[in-house]
Amino acid sequence: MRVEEERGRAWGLLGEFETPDELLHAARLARAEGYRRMDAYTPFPIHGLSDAMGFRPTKLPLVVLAGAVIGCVAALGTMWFSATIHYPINVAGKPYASWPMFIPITFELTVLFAALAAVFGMLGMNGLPMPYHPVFNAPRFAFASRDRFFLCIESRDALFDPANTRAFLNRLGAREVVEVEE
Amino acid sequence: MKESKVHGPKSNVAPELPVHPAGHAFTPGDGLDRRELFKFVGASLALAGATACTRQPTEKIVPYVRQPEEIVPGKPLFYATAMSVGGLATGLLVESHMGRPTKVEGNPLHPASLGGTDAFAQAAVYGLYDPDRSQTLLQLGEIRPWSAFLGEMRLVLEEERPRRGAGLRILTETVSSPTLARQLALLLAALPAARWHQWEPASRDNARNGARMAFGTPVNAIYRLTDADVILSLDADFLACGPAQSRLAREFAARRREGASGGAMNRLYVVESAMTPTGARADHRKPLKAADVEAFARSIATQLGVGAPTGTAESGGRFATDSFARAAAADLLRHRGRSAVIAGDSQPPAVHAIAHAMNGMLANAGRTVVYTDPVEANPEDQLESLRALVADMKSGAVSTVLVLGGNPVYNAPADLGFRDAFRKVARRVHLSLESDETSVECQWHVAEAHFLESWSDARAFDGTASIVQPLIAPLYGGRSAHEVLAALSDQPELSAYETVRQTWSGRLPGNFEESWRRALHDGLIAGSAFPLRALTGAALPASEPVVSSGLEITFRVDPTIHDGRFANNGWLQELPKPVTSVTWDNVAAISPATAARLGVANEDVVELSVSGRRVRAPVWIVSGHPDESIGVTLGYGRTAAGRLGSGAGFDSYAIRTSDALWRSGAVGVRKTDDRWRVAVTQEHHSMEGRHLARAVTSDELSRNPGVVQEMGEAPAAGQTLYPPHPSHDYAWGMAIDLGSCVGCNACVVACTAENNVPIVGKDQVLRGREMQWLRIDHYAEGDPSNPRHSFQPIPCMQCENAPCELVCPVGATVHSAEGLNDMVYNRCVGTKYCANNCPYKVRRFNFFHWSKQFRAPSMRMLANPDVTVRWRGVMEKCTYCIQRINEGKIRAELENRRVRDGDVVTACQQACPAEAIVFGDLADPQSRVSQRRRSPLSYALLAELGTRPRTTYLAKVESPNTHLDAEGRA
Amino acid sequence: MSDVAGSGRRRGGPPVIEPGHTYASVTDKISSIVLSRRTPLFWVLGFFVSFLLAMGLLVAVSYLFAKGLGIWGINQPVEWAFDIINFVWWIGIGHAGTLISAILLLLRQEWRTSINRFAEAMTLFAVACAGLFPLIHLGRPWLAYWLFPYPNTMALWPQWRSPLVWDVFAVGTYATVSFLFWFVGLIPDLATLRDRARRKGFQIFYGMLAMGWRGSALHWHRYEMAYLLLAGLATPLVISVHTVVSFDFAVGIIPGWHSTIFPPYFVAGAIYAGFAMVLLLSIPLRKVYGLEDFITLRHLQNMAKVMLATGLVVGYGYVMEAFMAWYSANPFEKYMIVNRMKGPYAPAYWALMLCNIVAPQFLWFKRVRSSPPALWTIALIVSIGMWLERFVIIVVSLHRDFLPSAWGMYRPTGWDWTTFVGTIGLFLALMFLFIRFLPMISIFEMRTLVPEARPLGKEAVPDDSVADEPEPA
Amino acid sequence: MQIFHRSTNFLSRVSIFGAFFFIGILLWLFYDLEASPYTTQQNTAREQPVQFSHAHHVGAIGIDCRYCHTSVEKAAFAGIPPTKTCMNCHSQIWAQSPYLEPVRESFRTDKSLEWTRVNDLPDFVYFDHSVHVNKGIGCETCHGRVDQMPLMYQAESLQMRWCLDCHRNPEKYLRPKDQVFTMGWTPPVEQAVLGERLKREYHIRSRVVLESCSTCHR
Repeated sequence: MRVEEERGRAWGLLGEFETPDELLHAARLARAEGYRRMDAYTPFPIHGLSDAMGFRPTKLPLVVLAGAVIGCVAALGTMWFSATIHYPINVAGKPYASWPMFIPITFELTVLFAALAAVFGMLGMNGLPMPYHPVFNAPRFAFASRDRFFLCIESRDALFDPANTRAFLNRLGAREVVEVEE
Repeated sequence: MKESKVHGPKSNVAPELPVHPAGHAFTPGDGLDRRELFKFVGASLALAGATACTRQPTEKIVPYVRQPEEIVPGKPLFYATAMSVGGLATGLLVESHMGRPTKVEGNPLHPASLGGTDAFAQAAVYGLYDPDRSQTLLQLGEIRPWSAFLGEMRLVLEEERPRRGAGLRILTETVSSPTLARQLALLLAALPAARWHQWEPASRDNARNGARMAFGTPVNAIYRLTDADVILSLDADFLACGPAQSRLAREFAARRREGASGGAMNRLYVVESAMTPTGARADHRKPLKAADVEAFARSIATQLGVGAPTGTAESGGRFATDSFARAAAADLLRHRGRSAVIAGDSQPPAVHAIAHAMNGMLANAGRTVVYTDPVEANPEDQLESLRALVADMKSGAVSTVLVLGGNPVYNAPADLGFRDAFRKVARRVHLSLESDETSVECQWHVAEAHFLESWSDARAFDGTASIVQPLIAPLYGGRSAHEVLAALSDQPELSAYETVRQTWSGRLPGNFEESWRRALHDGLIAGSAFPLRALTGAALPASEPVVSSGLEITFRVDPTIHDGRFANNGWLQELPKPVTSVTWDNVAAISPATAARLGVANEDVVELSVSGRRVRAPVWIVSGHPDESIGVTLGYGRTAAGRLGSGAGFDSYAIRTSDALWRSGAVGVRKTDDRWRVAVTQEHHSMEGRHLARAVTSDELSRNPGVVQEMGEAPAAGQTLYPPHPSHDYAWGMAIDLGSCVGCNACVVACTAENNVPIVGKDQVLRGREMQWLRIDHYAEGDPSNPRHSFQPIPCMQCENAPCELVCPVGATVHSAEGLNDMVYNRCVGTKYCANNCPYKVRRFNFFHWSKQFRAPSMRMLANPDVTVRWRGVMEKCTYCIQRINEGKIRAELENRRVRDGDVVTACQQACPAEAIVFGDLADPQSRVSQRRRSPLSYALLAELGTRPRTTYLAKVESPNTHLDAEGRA
Repeated sequence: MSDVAGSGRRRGGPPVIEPGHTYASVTDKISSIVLSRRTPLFWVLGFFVSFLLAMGLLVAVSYLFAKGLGIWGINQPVEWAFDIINFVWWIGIGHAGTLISAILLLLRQEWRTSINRFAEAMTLFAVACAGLFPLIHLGRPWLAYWLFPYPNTMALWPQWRSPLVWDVFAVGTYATVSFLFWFVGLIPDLATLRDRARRKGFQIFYGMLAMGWRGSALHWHRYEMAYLLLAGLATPLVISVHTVVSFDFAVGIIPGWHSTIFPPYFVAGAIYAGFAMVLLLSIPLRKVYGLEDFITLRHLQNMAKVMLATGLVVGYGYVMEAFMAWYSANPFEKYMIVNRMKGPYAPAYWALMLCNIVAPQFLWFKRVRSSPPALWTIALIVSIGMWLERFVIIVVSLHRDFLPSAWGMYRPTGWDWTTFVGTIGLFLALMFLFIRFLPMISIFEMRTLVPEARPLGKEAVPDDSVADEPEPA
Repeated sequence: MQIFHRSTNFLSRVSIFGAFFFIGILLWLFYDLEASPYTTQQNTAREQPVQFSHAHHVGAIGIDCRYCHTSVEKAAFAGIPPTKTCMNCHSQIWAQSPYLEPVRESFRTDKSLEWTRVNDLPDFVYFDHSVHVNKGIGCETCHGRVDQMPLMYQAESLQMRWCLDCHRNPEKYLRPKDQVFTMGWTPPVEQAVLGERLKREYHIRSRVVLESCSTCHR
């Protein structure tokens, strides 16, 4: 397919491992070696991998909090404005601002906005949707969603050198190391 | 009776298809309209549809060419006229919008109305616009011009003149109209051998013959209940039936209110052969077979010491020891000159005579009971009159018969063979509003002009004459009896208007034109009431007391469709009958005990047979109905009444014979396995020990003024978490006096007429979807054989803390600044949540597009332009007649003043003959409603719920005789 | 960090996954149901039947819109009946999914893994069915949008104090969040299917849905946080939804509605009904698709226990209703309960007691808990019972309230039944489509249950310098 | 294997945002349509049987509104003049004008002229001219500069929020009763001041009353 024409400079080197432990091990060493621009691809989230890759705690919770606050304020604001300022109407002899009866909707909208923030925040931060990505070019990459574990050191990395990096990955015990085309 | 159809889950598979003919007209079951379907599906799927809906369709304005100066477009006018039922008139004021009558009110000046009306009068406009009214002059089914009819009449005259009219017969209903009487007299003078007969199935023959018995002359008795402390009714339903019912109800209620507020309360004893509103209002009631009433009356007479009964020594024996009789007699004696004994029209002449005798003996005559000459133009015995006619027709002596109104083929006694005799007549002419059972037997059918379409005149119960003036030109070119008779005179073209004016030309005092205009304006001719006649010493008739053994059947006029003349009136057909709340049907009423003995239950079909004649009727168990007695009402089972009337109920005339017009002891009952669904609007008549319709005795009240409040727990005014909303300018409220309400239903029809309330048909009533905004609840407490009854009109309570408002998601029902619980139809999306949450269940939902019925060309004219016609899928309810409130407010605004007490009168209040309903401004401490609220009897329904209703009630106060227990038995 | 990669804790009883499975075997077995295996006859027939029923629903609703609510059996005083009964019933059923996924996730119940996916799907479809009723029960459904606040030429707003408006927001939020939760869970599995699919069409179909998921460690890193937060948000939401639904009645003043116990006992009832429905579906499914070693007896037993527990709570609710009616000394409340027990609808009440209180008692016995047929039967009985409960609460309370003069009876019509059965058809049809085209068990989470997924002892991580978070390309 | 082309990354994101954007636009369009003269039929002259010009009769000749709309002070309906009213003048003036033939014909044949309603409220709204006119709301306020309308058109939207605007703060529109029928009237003093004064003088009801549903809906 199209990949053939687009033989350009490599995106990175992809090492394939068989077990999570091998991958964890490899990740730690690669990081210790000084590699920064790298990523791992696994069929399921692996406990400890984030630490091994040295990821910072994500900022997603803040996004969700923001969503929650917006939802809460929007809900209360709308109800309070419409029921007391814009068109105050005597309903069943209740006060115009019957705040206890405003609680359910306020709560629901808070949750709604927070949830939307969580999902779209996650997708946004992950840059999804991204149907095309270089790693898909790797022939055996399909196994990343089955039972294989990959570590990719990208060519952007300062220390990246096609030959050395390949050798390094092999040393880490990668079953196979392939070059990923851009 | 047609094959009965039982509703149940299985027959509900296609519920929108009407089962009862009454269903046809209005449940939109008439096939599924494809366009309609797409419209709704489309609109519901694409909300854009709703957006487009808000574009106003183009409307036309059609101004007058030459505008009559009395008409201000948009302002209704009121005209006085009168309506006759059974020949006697009630004065009315009719509201007219741009020339079309829409609403009937009572005429305060008229003695029979005093401002109140009965249900019939309220429903008159429906009769006027009834799309099933006959609309043409027919000869053998062919449409003919009026001139053709005139020609025919000329022929008649030519035939009859030589033989001085020997072949001519005229059959009318009871006639009190001076003009009609004059015309007939002229005709008979011209053709002395011709005969004028009268027949009315609910005629007052008994009363007239009773008077003859007592005084030798058929006088007319008038009761003055204002002065009566004790009233004994001998099977008389005087409060809810008869030519003076509105007046009597008002006088009776006035005395009840007087008594409730410390004054002298009147006491009502009722012995009756059926469960009537009057009986329900009795302080002491005794269910008695019709046959026993005479014996009972005699025993009381004896105890009163009325003339030594001639002949039978043991007369009154059977009830000599009856405590009720003793107590009543004693009470009557204690109130000589301040009591009244009233006999019912269905009771034989003897009972009337006895009543006259008692009244004479008690010196009531001249005080609470006064006598005048008969009001009827010709007070003959109508049964004999009809007999004679039938005999003549059989003998072939009759060649032409003119039936002016009435429906003899349908309602003549079954044994006379009227139909066959009638067919023997060569030329048969019928004048009637609808093409009915008699019309189809005639070669000539003349479409009659409704009383709101034609000039005439009539007399009230006391002789007071009124001019009947039309409010609208005949919709279908109908003719009045006057014009038909004119056709037989030497001035065939003389209009009804001229005929009536001729009648009065000589007889009005002063300048004719002036007093004529005055008469039209006032709705009555001043001083035309008959002079009183001083009569005493009524003879107690000798008579063989009927031995009442075994089952009896009693006939009486139907409370909503009378003798059948209103059978096609939707408002009256759907009007729940007092006590039973049955609609669209008549039933065979029996007591619980008798039902148990016969092994029948509600809705079981029984076959009633009287001397070989049979009819199939549904059983309805009525607690308080006398044992061993079957009560049926007249007027149903019609075959040619129109879409609504035909096929409703069973024809009790089929077993009504001339020797037993009102009761028969020779009745057989056979249970069949058929069932007939009866549509009632109230299924449960027990209060379940809840203090809903409160009643106390005058003693209880005097012992403890707070007794009424103590029955329930009303939260104190301040007992709330929320600060109350101030009510601005006005605080509308209503107070209903249960002590005054006689359950006559006038208010219900008035509300229906005023507020464009649709009717839904029997099938939908069966499903519990009746639409009346105002209902009269009936409760029966205690011993089922003779319980204690109460009526309770239930409009919207207009709660200050309305549960319905709280739950409406779109704010379609919210509070107005004046404390009204507004219902905004155009905002309603139809969740029905409000109706669920209404503790009084006064909300009504448009399950189908019922207002389609107002699309019929004539029905469109019926609608009140000041009230929105509701459409499918929205909730509606009593609005306190918001249109009247706004009208009153705007009038006040224009005059820069506040609304005065009495400026705004709700439709129910205006119609109520008993003045039970008072509406007004609670913010004004002087208003009548405020005063009623301060009464110790005032209470709010379900006050413990904290809804703070604006509609409150005054508990009913009863004045039982301490010698008898509350149930009236001993 | 969540426990999706399951901590090694194991409980007694059967395992949550039968031994001998590897990442590959798990992956292939589940994805093959969608991709390679040929559609079983059971599916074809089942889908056909339920589709027909769903069409019945379409007819019923179109006719309703054309004619008006009169085609139903509702009347005065019973203005709500099948419409709201079904609404509450479906919403209740719709609770199991999110509950299993969210609450059990937070409680680290790893046995949830193999059932949460289709439980969530079930939730979505149940909520869809439920959402239909508030719309069609309107007299003028084309104006339903008036329940939302939006700038309009009438200068009007919804009436915020009405529980029906709360419903709109509660159910709307619940539907949205449940969908997001379900879809987010699906993304990695969609990627799996994308990579397994052979036909181009399927590749593109799943590829688009997978949005280019490639299992990057960094993505997993944020993904797990998002999933965890969603779970945290969904948990109170689940509780709130049926609480709000119960307000529809608790806010009313009708005896039998106006009761403070409603929220908790509605929620319990919802979980009760939800788990019943999960059992009802999972037992046949595991048989037909031979998934016994993923949905093991352990799962069935746990669900049975949850049902038993919630069943008892619900039972307590019934008892308390009766007790409070007596204790309140309020004549209307008293009559309400008497009318339920002795009134014209008494059979419904006693049937309800039988279904919801007696039937679950059998779950005390381990033998019953570990017999799929028995469980299935009980689940069925409970589902019926929960429908009856709503019938009793709505119809039986409404038909006799304060004024005896206004009392009446309610009889459902053919259209009521068509609509109800139609929604069941719609629900099943959607369910069938789901199990045919999407993985009914979460593949990537199952992988974590495979023994070798458990990392050996944690060596100290060289935590010297934390690098900047790398930018995703 | 690679399934999608590079460009799909861009496309997918654009399409997602596009979808949200599109829906937003759509809703906004609906809203705008409902408020637009297309729906309200504002500012569009109607087809009438006679080319009657208010500009001429009111503006040029200066006939008082009440000469034709007789019931405006007495009733809810302002009143459309009967043909007779037209003929009062036009039996002499322009007695032969072909434009007026429909009028003369109506007068001859006693068949009414059929005018097309211009200011038409929904049937569930009950507007009463008399009370507005008597409380100092000028014809112009709702009907616009009729004296400048050769052909009659609806000057305002007549939508509920428009009614409410005045019912909420009438002082913005009140004028002395003697100026009610004046066209192009301008307040001698600050309208706010004048309005407040007239509001007291004419006992204009409080906002809550004027805002209550049953004030206009029955």
